Amino acid sequence: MLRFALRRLIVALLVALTVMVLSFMLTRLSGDLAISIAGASATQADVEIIRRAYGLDRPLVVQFLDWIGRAAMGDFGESFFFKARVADLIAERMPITLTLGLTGLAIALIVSIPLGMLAAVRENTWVDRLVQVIAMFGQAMPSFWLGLILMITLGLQLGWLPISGTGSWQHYVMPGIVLAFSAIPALTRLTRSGMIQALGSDYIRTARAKGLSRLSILGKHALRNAAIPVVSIAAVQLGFMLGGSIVIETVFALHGVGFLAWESISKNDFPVVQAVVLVLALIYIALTMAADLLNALLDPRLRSA
Amino acid sequence: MSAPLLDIQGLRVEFGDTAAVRGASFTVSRGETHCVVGESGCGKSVSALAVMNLLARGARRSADRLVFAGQDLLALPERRMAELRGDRMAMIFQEPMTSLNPAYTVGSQMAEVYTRHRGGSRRAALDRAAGLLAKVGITAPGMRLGQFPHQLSGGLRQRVMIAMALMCDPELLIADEPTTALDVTVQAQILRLLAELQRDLGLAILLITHDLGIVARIAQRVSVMYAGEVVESAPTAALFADPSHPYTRGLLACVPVPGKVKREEALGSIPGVVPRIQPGFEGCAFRDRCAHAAPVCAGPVPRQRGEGAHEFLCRLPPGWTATERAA
Amino acid sequence: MSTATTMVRPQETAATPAIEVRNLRRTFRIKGGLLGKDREVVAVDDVSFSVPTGGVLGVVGESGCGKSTLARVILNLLPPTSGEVLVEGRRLSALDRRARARLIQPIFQDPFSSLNPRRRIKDIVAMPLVAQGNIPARQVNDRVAEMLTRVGLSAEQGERFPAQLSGGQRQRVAIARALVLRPRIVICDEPTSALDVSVQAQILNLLAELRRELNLTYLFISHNLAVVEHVASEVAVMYLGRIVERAEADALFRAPRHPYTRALLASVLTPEPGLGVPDVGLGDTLPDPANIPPGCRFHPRCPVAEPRCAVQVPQAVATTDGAAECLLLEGAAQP
Amino acid sequence: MSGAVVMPARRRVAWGKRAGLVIGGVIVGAVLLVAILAPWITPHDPFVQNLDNRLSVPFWMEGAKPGHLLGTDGLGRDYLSRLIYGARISMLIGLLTVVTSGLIGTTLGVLGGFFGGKVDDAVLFAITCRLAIPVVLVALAVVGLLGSSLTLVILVLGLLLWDRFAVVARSTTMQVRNLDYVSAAWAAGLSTPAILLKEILPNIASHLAVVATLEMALAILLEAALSFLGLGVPPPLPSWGLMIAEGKDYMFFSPWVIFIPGVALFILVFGINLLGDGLRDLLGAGDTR
Repeated sequence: MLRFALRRLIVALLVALTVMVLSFMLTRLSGDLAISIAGASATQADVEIIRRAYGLDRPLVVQFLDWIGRAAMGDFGESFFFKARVADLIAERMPITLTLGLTGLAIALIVSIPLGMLAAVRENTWVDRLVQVIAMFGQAMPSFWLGLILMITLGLQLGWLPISGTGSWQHYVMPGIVLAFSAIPALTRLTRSGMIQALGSDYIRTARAKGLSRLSILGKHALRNAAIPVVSIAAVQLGFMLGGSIVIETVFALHGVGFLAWESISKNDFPVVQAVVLVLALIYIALTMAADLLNALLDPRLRSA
Repeated sequence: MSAPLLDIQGLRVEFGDTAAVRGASFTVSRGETHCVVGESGCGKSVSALAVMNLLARGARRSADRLVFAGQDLLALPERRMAELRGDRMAMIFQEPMTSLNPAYTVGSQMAEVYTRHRGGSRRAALDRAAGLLAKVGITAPGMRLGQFPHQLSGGLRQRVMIAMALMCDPELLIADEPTTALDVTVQAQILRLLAELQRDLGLAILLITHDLGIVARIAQRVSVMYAGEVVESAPTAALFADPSHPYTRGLLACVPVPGKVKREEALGSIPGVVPRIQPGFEGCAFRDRCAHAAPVCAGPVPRQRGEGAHEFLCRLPPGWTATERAA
Repeated sequence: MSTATTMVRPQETAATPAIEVRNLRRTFRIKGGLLGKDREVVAVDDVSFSVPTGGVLGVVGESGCGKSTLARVILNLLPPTSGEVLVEGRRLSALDRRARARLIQPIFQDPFSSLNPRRRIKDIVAMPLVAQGNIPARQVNDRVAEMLTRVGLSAEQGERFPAQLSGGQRQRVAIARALVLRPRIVICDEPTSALDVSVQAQILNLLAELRRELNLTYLFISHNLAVVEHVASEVAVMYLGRIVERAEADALFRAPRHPYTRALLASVLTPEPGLGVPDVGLGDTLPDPANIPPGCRFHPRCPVAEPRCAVQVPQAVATTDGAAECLLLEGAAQP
Repeated sequence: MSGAVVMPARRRVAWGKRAGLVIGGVIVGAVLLVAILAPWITPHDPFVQNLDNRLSVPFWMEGAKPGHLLGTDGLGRDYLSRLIYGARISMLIGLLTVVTSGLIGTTLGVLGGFFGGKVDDAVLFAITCRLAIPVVLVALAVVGLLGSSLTLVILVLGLLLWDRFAVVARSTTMQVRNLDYVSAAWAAGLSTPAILLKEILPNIASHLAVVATLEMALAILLEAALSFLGLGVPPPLPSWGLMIAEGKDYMFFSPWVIFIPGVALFILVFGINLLGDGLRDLLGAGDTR
């Protein structure tokens, strides 16, 4: 177990390093950062001052090593626009994004697992077909548009939920639903195919030959095996959801990390942008590692192979 | 003669436009091993699953008579049928590698059969499971109970399947190709085990196989299936001494027997391939591949009865083989 | 045979075997899973043999004994860890893929996975000819048609896709593909194991006819001893990567020397009623290629093992028509 | 033996699946046709503003103006014409992105799956890195830094969306590579490129076709999202996402301004997904996600 975890950790560190290089290079794409920071009205002298102030006159490698060294200590530098430490900005906004992501995941799991099971049990009937069409509906729905439609209907016309901002749990319901929509199709299909595979397996035939009740066959023997891939995909989906929260936070004006990123991109605030990219990537890496370990716990074949 | 334990008359199973079993009839008596033998697609496994009511959705089952220990299985609702399965009739399968649930321990899978049918504590069920594991020749049964299927070899898993089938002292054990996936040395061990258990427990075994060698060594009675029908049925010795259906004869000629068939000599073989039979097919299904086929074979085929409960489905009369041997 | 692919062969002496395998060894590293470190598995352990032209060497053994790995190593589908394979005196590893293809061809077990489902039958059979790169299309077509007829398939079946043929017909296609280049050696890896008995007999008969007609040499790998007894002129018994007994076929079946061979033979169930199920006496410990026992590798299962078998490694002992690796024979077989 | 047992009753719903394929094909075909014929079938110039005729309502509402079937937007531009030109953007983005990402992903996946070992380790590492990068964020950042343009959006999405191609190509190649017909091809003396092109690619193509539809749908949705956030296709180009963004200001009073492009987007993506789903069943490609 230890050896396995260690190997995963090393790969994770290498991935993190690569993402760091990429996110660093990303901010250097536009050419001269000093000019973009200084803005269109700045004079040549202003640009030079800024260049020196931010250490942009040094070679790229030095800049990168400097950034990476500080980032490892949790220091992502200072935001140009917010005039605050980037780490503090992210720490302040992260709870909102995490709440949103977990709400979305919870809604997605609550909807998709029963739907997927239902479709599998009724495979190749109109019920199955309907579930698949519903999943495809979710997949085809542009999330930002769905958000706007919900704001008009549930928010404005019916007045059930607040339209934007944070403050109460009600504020997370609509964005949560919208975010869940992005994960429901994949999770439903996965539950369905996992259950169909389990139900068609030899051990389910054995369970039937043993005269077990339908409940025990479905709930105990089939679900346990179908759940194994769902768990790892759920963790990955949470990672994608956090990455995708930028659109939904912007639509609902939720001041989370995604919103922060969007603001920073619009303001050319590159230390914030590269830090957010890195933090989201690290969260994703951590989530996939957690999923691997969880899988090993659920699947005895992985546990002691 | 007392009533047989399992009495199947005119069993039919159809999937869509394929007739998998077409009026198969055979009986299994208490304490007897009855082998159903045939090539893939002949309907032997489907017949076994039909008895257990384990056919896949979409399969249509019907029969003139399907009686187990005096109960009409055709009239039994699935819930009552489930109460019989695993309790009075048990089944083991071909693939021991996939027939056990990978997510649960051997012990928990064995115990649940007992608690489901007989109730009682899990502890008591586990004790019984340990005893049965020992009985099927597994050493250190206590340790095995806590293991997961993937930690066992194929032969051990099949032993676990057998022990699990015996949890509730069934009267009938249906074994569907139980040794096909195993090595020859392990196959011999498993078959010996089945033979022993049958002797000790008075079990009736319905064994499905494609291997005439297994049939010869373990069965008291044999039914040969071809294209969904039982084409020949006889006590084992009688069948091998005087195979009477042309298909049975062809099949036996195909098997290389050490010391019997000369090396450079060709094996006997049956020309052509097994036809796919649709519902409503008339006549003998073997006629296109048969050297003895005649125009009448397209019509209804008579069931010939030879000596000592030796039956076969053919236009040729009982004893026709004697004239062929003379020729 | 007067085709562009027929090559000038080195002077064949009577003593040159069709195929010779020298000290072949193949190991694998397997990942240690969550716990434990990587282990080395010796799948084929110092295997040597030779087969004369026109001979059939049957290789038998249980699953995991390394017989299929042996086939793949001989075909160079897996490079050997050490050792070499010579066909008619020429080292296979020194030949390019085209020359190798002209000498040695495989027939695999599973007629479903051995044919590319997206190609027509005639194209599958033509593939080895096309791969040679210098045979005119006309000639390719002629030879494919000739080969299809020879294995009992019609020209019309040549236009079909594999999914439209039965298992036996597909195996005929595999045979046609293997023989279209007129190779010297054919490695048959369980060629009839996936087939029903009636079809198995057809394929075995076809293989035997073709061997006589084309003067082929077969390496015939199978777990089915009855089949091997029928086709092989010589038999090698493999156990955990080693050939533990090798003998002329009749001798081996009449008087097996190695206890493992005896157990294998005892477990063959011939269709002879009244004999009952034999007791092979092997116990229930199973061979694990990743964990080969010290001394004689068969000793944990051997019904006649002595204490020395657990420590001393047996050497090959010459028997009447071959050799066997068993300590119990070492004392007895002195000249 | 057990093959007969697990035979489900497929016949009954076969037409349902085929209907999906046909409906999806018709939707995608129609949108493609409209996109190609855009200059000839639009009733108005999609870029001409008419501030006297702003937010004219579509035909199903009272007060609709003839000549503007779907009304006009906040700048008085004909909505139907903009919608038709928007189809061009969506299809262009979808197709070109899929070509770019398909080439990258398939090449990586096939090489990793075929050669295994170190090559495969490298490919897996690349896939893991790619998955760790938040797509929307990075795409936004790049467009934000380099300035929005259609080419840039296609390039960025193409360079970001190859992961599923690589994953599927890799796993299917691994499966196929271990089949006996590939061994037979080696033994027959076929060269490595010939084996890749003739024996492996044709047998994984159906899986890749299904992935292509999924990725095309995703690319179209992502472009819309980027444009919606103002960092995708630059105005005044009529991207559906941009139309929704522009309509956002009026949505509480004139919901149809966001309703119309949203529905168009939904129908197109739904059609592509139906097509992919139908293809999956038709080609027997199994579950590729």
